[in-house]
Amino acid sequence: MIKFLNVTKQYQEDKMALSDMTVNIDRGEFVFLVGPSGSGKSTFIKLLLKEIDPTIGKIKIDGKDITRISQRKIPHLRRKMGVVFQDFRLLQDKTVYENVAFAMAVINTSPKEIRRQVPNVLALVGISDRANMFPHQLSGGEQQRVAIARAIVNNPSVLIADEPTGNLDPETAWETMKLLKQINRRGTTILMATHAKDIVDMMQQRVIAIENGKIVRDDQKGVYGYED
Amino acid sequence: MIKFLNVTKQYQEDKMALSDMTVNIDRGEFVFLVGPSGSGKSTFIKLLLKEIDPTIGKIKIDGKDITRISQRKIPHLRRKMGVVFQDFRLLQDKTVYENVAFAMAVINTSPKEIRRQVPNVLALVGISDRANMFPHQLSGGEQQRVAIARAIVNNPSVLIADEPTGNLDPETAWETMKLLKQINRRGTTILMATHAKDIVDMMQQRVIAIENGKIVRDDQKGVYGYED
Amino acid sequence: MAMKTRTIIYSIKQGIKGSWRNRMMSIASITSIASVLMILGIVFMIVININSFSEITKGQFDTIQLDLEDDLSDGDMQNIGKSVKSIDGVKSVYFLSKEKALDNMKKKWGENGYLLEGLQKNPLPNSYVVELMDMRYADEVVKRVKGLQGLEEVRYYKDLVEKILKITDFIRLAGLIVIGVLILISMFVVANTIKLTVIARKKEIGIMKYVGATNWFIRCPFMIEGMILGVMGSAIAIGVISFGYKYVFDLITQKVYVMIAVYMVPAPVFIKSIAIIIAVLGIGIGVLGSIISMRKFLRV
Amino acid sequence: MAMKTRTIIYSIKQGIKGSWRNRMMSIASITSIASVLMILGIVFMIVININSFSEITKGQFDTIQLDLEDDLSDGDMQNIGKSVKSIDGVKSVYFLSKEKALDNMKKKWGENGYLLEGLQKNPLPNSYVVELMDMRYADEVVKRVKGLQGLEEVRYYKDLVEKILKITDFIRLAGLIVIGVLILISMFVVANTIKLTVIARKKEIGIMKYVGATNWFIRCPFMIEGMILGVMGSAIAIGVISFGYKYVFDLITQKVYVMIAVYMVPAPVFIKSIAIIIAVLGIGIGVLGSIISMRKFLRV
Ligand SMILES: Nc1ncnc2c1ncn2[C@@H]1O[C@H](COP(=O)(O)OP(=O)(O)OP(=O)(O)O)[C@@H](O)[C@H]1O
Ligand SMILES: Nc1ncnc2c1ncn2[C@@H]1O[C@H](COP(=O)(O)OP(=O)(O)OP(=O)(O)O)[C@@H](O)[C@H]1O
Ligand SMILES: [Mg+2]
Ligand SMILES: [Mg+2]
Repeated sequence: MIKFLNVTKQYQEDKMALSDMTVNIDRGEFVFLVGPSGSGKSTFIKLLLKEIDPTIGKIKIDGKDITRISQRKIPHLRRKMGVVFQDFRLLQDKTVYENVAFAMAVINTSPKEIRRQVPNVLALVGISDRANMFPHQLSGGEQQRVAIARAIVNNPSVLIADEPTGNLDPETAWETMKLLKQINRRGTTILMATHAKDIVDMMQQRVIAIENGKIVRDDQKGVYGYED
Repeated sequence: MIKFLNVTKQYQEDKMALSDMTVNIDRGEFVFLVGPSGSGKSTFIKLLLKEIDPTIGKIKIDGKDITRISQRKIPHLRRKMGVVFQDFRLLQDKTVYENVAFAMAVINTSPKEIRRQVPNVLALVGISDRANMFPHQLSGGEQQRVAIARAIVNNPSVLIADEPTGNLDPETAWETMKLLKQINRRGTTILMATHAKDIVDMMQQRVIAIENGKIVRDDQKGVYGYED
Repeated sequence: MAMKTRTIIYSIKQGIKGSWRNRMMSIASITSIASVLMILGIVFMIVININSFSEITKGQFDTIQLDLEDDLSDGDMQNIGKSVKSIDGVKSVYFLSKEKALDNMKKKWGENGYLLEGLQKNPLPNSYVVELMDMRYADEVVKRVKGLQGLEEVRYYKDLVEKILKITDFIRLAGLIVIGVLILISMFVVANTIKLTVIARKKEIGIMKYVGATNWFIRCPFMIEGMILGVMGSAIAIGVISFGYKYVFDLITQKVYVMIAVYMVPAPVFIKSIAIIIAVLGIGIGVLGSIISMRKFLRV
Repeated sequence: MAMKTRTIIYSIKQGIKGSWRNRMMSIASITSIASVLMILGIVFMIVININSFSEITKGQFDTIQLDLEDDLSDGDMQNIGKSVKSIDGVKSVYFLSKEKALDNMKKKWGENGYLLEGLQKNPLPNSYVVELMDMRYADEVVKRVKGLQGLEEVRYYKDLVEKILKITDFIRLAGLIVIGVLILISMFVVANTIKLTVIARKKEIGIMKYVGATNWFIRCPFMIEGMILGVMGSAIAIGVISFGYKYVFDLITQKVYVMIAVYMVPAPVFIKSIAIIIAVLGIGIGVLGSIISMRKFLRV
């Protein structure tokens, strides 16, 4: 379902953020993306979202080369994917409820459906009692959970998460992982960039390790694999 | 050096973010602040910085009640403290170098001294090669390291860090911890809110555990202490 | 279609919410819009009144005077009057006897009028005063009239009228240019204001794009927000300008010099036209301003 | 003191950097400032010229005419002239002989001048035309003059002059009000623009406060940025207005009606005064705008 073909991304002359990367992720997989800080994980995700375009190479999603689609098709591409950003990216002037409802309104969900679905998702990530607060009134972990709620509310076919447990305590982090696993079981492809060694080791899923923009390891049922 | 006396912080009617907290941190201590998401760690830190004022109670730093100092004295209070924020808070229109240099310029350091000191600190946190980039051109981990560099550049007497390793890979995280320990050895008081179980368990320092705005545990040489 | 309606309702709600939540910025934008429109109104007021003044002044010279020979019979004079009246472009003709003319002159000269008492006989001729429908007919009428018998002289303030016409035209043109420039400037100011609003919400727009919102979905609430700002800005400007004009008009009528008021455009007429202009401009500026200033940020 | 100098150098550097890095916003602010100042310039231009027109017109009636009795000797007449000249408030006195007066009248009446040929004898008196230093002295001078021997009549266009004075005063007042309102409005527009700039950089200001920056340390670069914007906005406005006025002035002189130009303020004079006004306002607006609009954000 997701194919990177010899993708290179160079932000600046001297250094490559990704170099000649080829990788294939099938529908329904659960993939961890690991690697040191600055290795290129977020760049990989930004390419998938067409936030940036590769310097060289092709990226195919559902068989379509997204480096070639027109500006107008981008919103429809993005609707297939739910995303949890490393910096949350919540709408600051909308409440928690509205942030989630907005993602539904965007794809033309009926108000009735929105009113039914939003509370469910907020309950799922455990922030129902914060529904009417604004992002700046939330703790870091709470904001991260709102971001997760927004990402899953439309039942996307791919869920992309950049460091979704970075601001969570271990317990909440584990609950989030259980949630992701559950979503994965319903057939959603999951791609998660993380530094959480414990979680990666425990989950026993595919692990793609990147270093300096290159894939250095790609194991089914892998482990985090960097030593302290 | 830092004293909380029956401090209560209530953002909204129904719920207390901190309730009747009394705690004492001595000069030169290394303290971990742990607790589930939303337990009140960031609130504790914001109170120290006088970003917010307590609803009830006194906060003393170096024997001075900071809930009573005048608006004009706040900058001088803050100069005693280096802070790493959970959301980095870098100046977006300044380069990495300038972000760090700015913190020095603020306290009237001579340009010569700034030119000497900034590269040292950037090297210390391992981002010398990113010196002329803007924050939005950095990876999450790189931004976090810039935030650390800025916090320590003025040799503050207290270093406060909110989740300073949340976006770092384990290896970089450990290097950061070594750095903090080293700074602590020079006599700087360190207060660090974190969810990183491994790190807390390994460092063998004082651990203050907060839950629902109350201190539930305060151990010298403590551990993270929450089970998965 | 149901989709579209839903989007529109959503946009209106969001637009209203948006302008309320960003109250401070909304107030800033509204005052900017109102200010610029007020300035426009003031200039419009000045120009329209100078124009009105010229028009009225011009009208007072807008006649041809036909001096009759001294020895004509009443019948001859009446015939000339009829012939003149039948010429194309002549609006009215009235007879001015030599006695009346001297009288008028004495009145007009006021304090110097006594000089005319010293005259042995009335040197002025009987005459017809011909009012034209429009200045354009002047030359033609003069030519036709000159063919008539019994006229001593045809007096026509051609040079003066043409000078006044030239000045009026100039003022009208200058006024139009100034107003045109002002509209452009105000568009600029408002587009800038809204651009700043949008820059401040750049991040927000980016986030919407990442969630999969189409450009129109993002644009609509901003456009409605722009419209709200435009409407409110216009309303304030219309209120202030209307009230101000009425106040000045009344002041002039009562306190300063009643005669000036004759040359001024009456308050209701002015208010009606300025209100329409300001409303159209304000709303147009608000909506266009939003669209123009968002272009850059939709490319994410 | 070394501290302060360092802060100032730092602020200037940061101010320049800031306005360059936020180029788009800077351009928006500069055009807004320039636009508003241009509008101000245009209104100033209109008001100052209407004022100049009134002043010059008024000046033409600003005299007292003393008609002398018919049978005075040359010595008597000269004595009267000297006495009048010595009165407080009299600027100059000149003699107008009865022949010259009739001549003037003939010229003034133009086409109707021939009427005066019919007079048996010159009915006009010899007279002194008294120019006053200022209208305020009029009543006093008239009273003193009336005590002199040999005067037939003291003619003084008091009503007319007072009407013109009233109108001139009104225009001057209205002009001042309009300009005052415009300055306020432009302050508002610019303060809003800068406020929006500051709102967009609210986060930045917050961060500075957390790093321990004092309010002045934060404010200074913004003030200098505001000053840069003000200077550039003023420069544009001065350029456009100066060029525009010169163009209009030349156009009127050459094409429309030379006589109007007499009533207009000459280009160099206008440009000099408007340049100073615009520069002072622009810079003041820039700096004050920054200070005012930052107030709210410094309380963190
Ligand atoms: N816009 C940009 N311009 C220039 N360089 C960039 C830009 N964005 C990222 N980079 C660089 O590309 C490299 C890869 O960045 P990326 O964000 O993909 O890292 P990452 O693996 O997500 O790291 P982290 O775990 O710290 O978030 C980094 O060295 C970063 O400095
Ligand atoms: N400005 C605010 N207004 C209202 N409630 C707030 C505000 N800031 C924080 N809170 C609430 O106070 C509680 C404590 O927040 P705090 O940020 O201190 O948590 P935390 O311990 O830092 O959590 P995390 O580990 O997730 O960052 C949370 O429930 C949060 O929702
Ligand atoms: Mg990243
Ligand atoms: Mg926190």
